[in-house]
Amino acid sequence: MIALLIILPSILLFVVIGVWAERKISAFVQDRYGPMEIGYYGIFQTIADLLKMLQKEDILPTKADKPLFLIAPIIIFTSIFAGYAVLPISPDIIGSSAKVGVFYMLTIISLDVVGLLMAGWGSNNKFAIIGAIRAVAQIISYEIPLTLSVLSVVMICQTLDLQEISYQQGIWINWNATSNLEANYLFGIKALNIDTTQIGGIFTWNIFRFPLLMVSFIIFFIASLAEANRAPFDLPEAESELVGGYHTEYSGFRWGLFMLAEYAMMLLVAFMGAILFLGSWNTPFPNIGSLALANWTSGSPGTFLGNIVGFSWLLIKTLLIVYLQMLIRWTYPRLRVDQLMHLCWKILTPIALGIVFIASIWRLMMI
Amino acid sequence: MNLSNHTIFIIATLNLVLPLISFFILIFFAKKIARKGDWLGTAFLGINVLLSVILLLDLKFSSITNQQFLFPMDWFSLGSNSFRISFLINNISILMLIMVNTISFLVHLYSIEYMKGKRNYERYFPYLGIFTFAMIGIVLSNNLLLTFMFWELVGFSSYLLIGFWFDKEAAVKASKKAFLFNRIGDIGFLLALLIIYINFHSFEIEEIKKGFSLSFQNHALPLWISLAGLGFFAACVGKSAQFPLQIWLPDAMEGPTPVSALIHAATMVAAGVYLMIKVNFLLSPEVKIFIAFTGATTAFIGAVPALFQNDIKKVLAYSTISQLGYMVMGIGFESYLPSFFHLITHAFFKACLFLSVGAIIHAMHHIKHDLFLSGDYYDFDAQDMRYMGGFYKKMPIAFIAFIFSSFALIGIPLFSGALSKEILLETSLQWAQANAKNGAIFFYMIPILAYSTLLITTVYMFRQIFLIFFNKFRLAEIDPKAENIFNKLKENHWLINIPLLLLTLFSSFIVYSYNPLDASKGWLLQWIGNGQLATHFSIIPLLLIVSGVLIALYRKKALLNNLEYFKIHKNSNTPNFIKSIRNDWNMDALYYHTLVKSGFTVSHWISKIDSRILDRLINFIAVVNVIFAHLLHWIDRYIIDGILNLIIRVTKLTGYIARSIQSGKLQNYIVFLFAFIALIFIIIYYSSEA
Amino acid sequence: MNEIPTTYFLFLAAFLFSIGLAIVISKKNIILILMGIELMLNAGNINLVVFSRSDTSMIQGQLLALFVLIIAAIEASIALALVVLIYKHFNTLELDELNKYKN
Amino acid sequence: MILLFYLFSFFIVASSGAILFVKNIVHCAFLLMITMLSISGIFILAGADFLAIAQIMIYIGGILILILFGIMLTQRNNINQVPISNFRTSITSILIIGLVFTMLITIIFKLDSESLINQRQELIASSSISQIGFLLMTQNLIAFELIGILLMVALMGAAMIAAQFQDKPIHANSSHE
Repeated sequence: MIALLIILPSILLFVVIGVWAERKISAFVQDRYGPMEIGYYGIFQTIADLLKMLQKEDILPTKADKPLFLIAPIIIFTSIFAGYAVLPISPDIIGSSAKVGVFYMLTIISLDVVGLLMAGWGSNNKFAIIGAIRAVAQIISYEIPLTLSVLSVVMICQTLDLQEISYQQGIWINWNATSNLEANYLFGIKALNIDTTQIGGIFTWNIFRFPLLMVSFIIFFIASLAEANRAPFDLPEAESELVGGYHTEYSGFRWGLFMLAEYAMMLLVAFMGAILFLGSWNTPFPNIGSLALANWTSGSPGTFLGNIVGFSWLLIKTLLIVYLQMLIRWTYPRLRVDQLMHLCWKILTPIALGIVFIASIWRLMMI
Repeated sequence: MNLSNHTIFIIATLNLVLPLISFFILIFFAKKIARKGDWLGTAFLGINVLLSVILLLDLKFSSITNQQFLFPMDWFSLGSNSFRISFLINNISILMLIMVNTISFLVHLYSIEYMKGKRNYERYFPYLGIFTFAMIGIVLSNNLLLTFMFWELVGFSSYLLIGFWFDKEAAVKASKKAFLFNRIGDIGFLLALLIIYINFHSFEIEEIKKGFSLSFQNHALPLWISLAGLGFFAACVGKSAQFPLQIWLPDAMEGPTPVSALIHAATMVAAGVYLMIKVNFLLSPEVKIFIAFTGATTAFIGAVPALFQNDIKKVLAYSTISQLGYMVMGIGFESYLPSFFHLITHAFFKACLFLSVGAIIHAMHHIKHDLFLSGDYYDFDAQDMRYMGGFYKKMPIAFIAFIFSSFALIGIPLFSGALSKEILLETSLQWAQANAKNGAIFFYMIPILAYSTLLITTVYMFRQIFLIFFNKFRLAEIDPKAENIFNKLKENHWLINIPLLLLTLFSSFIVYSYNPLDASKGWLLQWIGNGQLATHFSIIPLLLIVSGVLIALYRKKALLNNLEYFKIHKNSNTPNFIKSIRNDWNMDALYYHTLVKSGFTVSHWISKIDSRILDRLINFIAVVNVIFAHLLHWIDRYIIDGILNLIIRVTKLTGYIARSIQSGKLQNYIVFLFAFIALIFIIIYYSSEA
Repeated sequence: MNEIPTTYFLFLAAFLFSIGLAIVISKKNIILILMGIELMLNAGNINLVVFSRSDTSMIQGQLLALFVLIIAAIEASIALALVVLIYKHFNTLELDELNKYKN
Repeated sequence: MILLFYLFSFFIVASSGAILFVKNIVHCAFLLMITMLSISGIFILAGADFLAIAQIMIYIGGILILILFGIMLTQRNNINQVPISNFRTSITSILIIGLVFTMLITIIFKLDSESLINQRQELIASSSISQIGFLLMTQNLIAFELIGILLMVALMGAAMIAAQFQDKPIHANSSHE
């Protein structure tokens, strides 16, 4: 319940700030100012836009399939928001500590697909349906490398529970354990005999436990861009071709929901990337001898400080990823459909498969 | 010159196969080959002659006397019995081989000219090829079954060649007659084969001989074996034209003259004698006596009609019968070697006779042809001696050949026939003396018949010589235009003359013996018989010949006068008995009246019995059947059909119901599926409940 | 934690199965029939999962249900590819219409 | 717990029942989604959490999307015109379904309730996922491999069929028929 209370507002806040950040970043990339008028450096511009949007008329096209048209944005936002349920935002705060957390997260994205199809079909508009079909094709295709890259993490961690994955990547690895204590080694190789269990920090992040996960993270990042329909994979809503894609016919609050869902999706995949690869809520600083940076920069779980610090670390990592997403959006050109598929099936998927394979062998060296 | 066994076998096989190859090539491709392939067949036979000469030389000059080669091979297997065949090459078969090949080759050569431009020319040479193949097969085979097969093949090819001009009715009839008469003898052969196989479990002559000598060394031959010998003799009677089956041979003269020379004088008819020589060990004394009598009778009976023949070839045909009679008679005396010797000499001089006669006929045909061209068509028989005469000036080579070979036939010393015939006659006398010791005078019948045949032979041969070669050309008396044509007549082509001259050479004594009066010291008899025959030249035959010549000279005018009647009356006042003798003792009519007519009568009666009794019985049965069938029909229609219809209707109904279920609609099937599941459930549920 | 009785699940599955069967039998559109089949499979799956609770050592029921799920996916992929092909050929997916092309 | 069960059951009954009567085939597909989601909820209640997620993943992420694609590719001419089944088929289907349902209910009532006691309560409290993974990799390895091969073959086959469909120029439209 705490998680819900934290996450829902923070998503809304994130959207407000995210849109502003996006505009600012695009301005930065394009060497201009961006919104400057409202608030300090135009920081309230989004709120003004939001107010304007909420006042807009909720247009329902005559030939539209009414129930589908109306329900679609809700389903999309709900499904993505449901993804936050298994997200550990701090050592103690998590919506549902389901054992199948990662799996659940990946599954939720499929629900999003259904919502997109409903929106596209329900609009009874050819741009909408083409956009929807493109989106679905893209999302389903990129689910493969995404899942595979996540799978390689799961291979290393041997669990689907996101909170457990989080614990494994830091000094609190044995916090909840009563017996059979686990240990981390440098690069996960036991044979090196460098125990990093108490060193923590960046050395116990997944990308350090199994360095190939760096590649896997890049794959995950690219695939997550496609999943979120972000540039350079924003073909479903390519303005020059499809007007607005599946949300062409939407306006007002429902269009806002789409926007919300999109940013929520960005945030969700960024969270996932941070949790799975970048040490979750763990501090990046290691304990170096008496210089116990890790202990100093992270409170112990169960304490208020621990939760605050953990959440902060996670948020920083996540927002960095989001920043990267935005930067890419404004710097990279859009892909063609065939390039999109080529990238997915012929580059990402084989590499991800290979990493899964190697991860399964790597795991054997860890025990 | 000692060839290895293997080489000899190959040469023998080549000898056998080459004519067959020539047959196959020519029968299929003759029309496509230049000159219709005559040169091919001739060339093959030429190779054959060379090969057989090589064999002869090899055997003749080998260090071992009486060498013989047996080439056994497996033919096929029936169960555990593997059937073997073999070739035998010894001095007798090699001589036969030489004889067959040489004559066949010469006939081929001769036929190239003689048959030129005749219709069906392309078929003539393959026929000769298959005949030669079959004949060589008989010669080489040492297996009785194989011999029988070749024997039949010889009969078949003879049938083809006699009926060569199949558009002539007489030729067709003659070929059929020859074929059927041969069959009568062949039945004997077949029965003999069965008896042999039952007794000895083999057809191999060598094995039979072995078994024979084991079983019957010092015992009298059992009846069965005698019968087998008799069966073989029956085959010989058919093939070698012995009394009473000889009558096919004169008719066989319907074939082309070279064919007559090859088959019906020299080779095929000799096959019977050759067979008898091969299986002589199977003949019991009684059978031998029977054979001797048959042979003598045939010799005489064959000779007499020759006296009265006008057809130039028929005289020779009867003489052939007569000479074959001599040979068979020799078999009866157990003097196989003289018989064989006579077979060889006879083959050559008879071939020579026929070929020279063929030359005359060829010339006569020319005359006929030219007469036709000069616009005066006159249909006469080109083979009738009464139209001939005076040919000695026009065709000296044919004349010389004919004279030499006819002298050989008569048995005048210095010619080949004298050598062989002399021994046979002498032996007949000795044999009669030996057998007549117990007072059986009738054994003297045989020498009497043999010697009188010699006399008759002399007469008819001289008659023929007179008629053909001397006097004037009588056709000119009927048609003066023929005179001119006759005067322009030239010597025949060299292809005809060379075989004639060669055969003339073979008709002289020199080839067979250096002593013109006694052949027993000659190389041939020495070689094949080790010179065991001690014969001496006797004066009786010579006297008979001289008297025969005198009779012929005395009767010359009478013989020629015959023609005057012919000119006007055409045979009208010939005495009846002479007519009948001329027609081969009217044996055709005899057979017709006895066998054919009685056969007809019997069949007539049988047909009467058939129509009167059997037919009525059958009709009655049929009527009963019909009544029964009507009954059955009623049952069928109303009871069985009714049941069937009921079944059909029921099936139809069921099918209709079933079809409505089988709608092809998946959903219906699912409905039925679940309906039945529910049904089964209900049944189980309530049955378990109760 | 009050336990839900097994029979409740079974009733639910029976109902779901019947609905699926009803769809399969009565609908005329191939895709709808496919949906019906999926419902029937799901009914079976519910039973498998529920009976798996009574399995002391193994969870064979769940494994079997997993396999059923995968088989359903296979079936659906093939079937829908065929459906598209059928539509291309006959321009309809109505069973009654398709029945005309039977011969 | 029991309330959740009633909730999911209600969703299942309502949505699947609605499929029977709704005439818009696309709506049917979305109703199916609700049914599937509810079934996955039922799975969770039955202690099969992995299976529940797999249910969503496969049925909604896979099959339902396929069905929707199928519908979209084939229903462009007559979007809302699903023909109503005729009277006879309705009657027979109602009869049959009633029969089958009665049968199933009868069987369920006949069941020995003693044998259906949940014997895995302590296990259900935790997740079944590790056990499933263990069993898949040991006892059911061959089945697992085989189904993997089967899946791949089927997907290839489906791709082949679809490729066939693409290769053909579209001419089957009404003009020929």
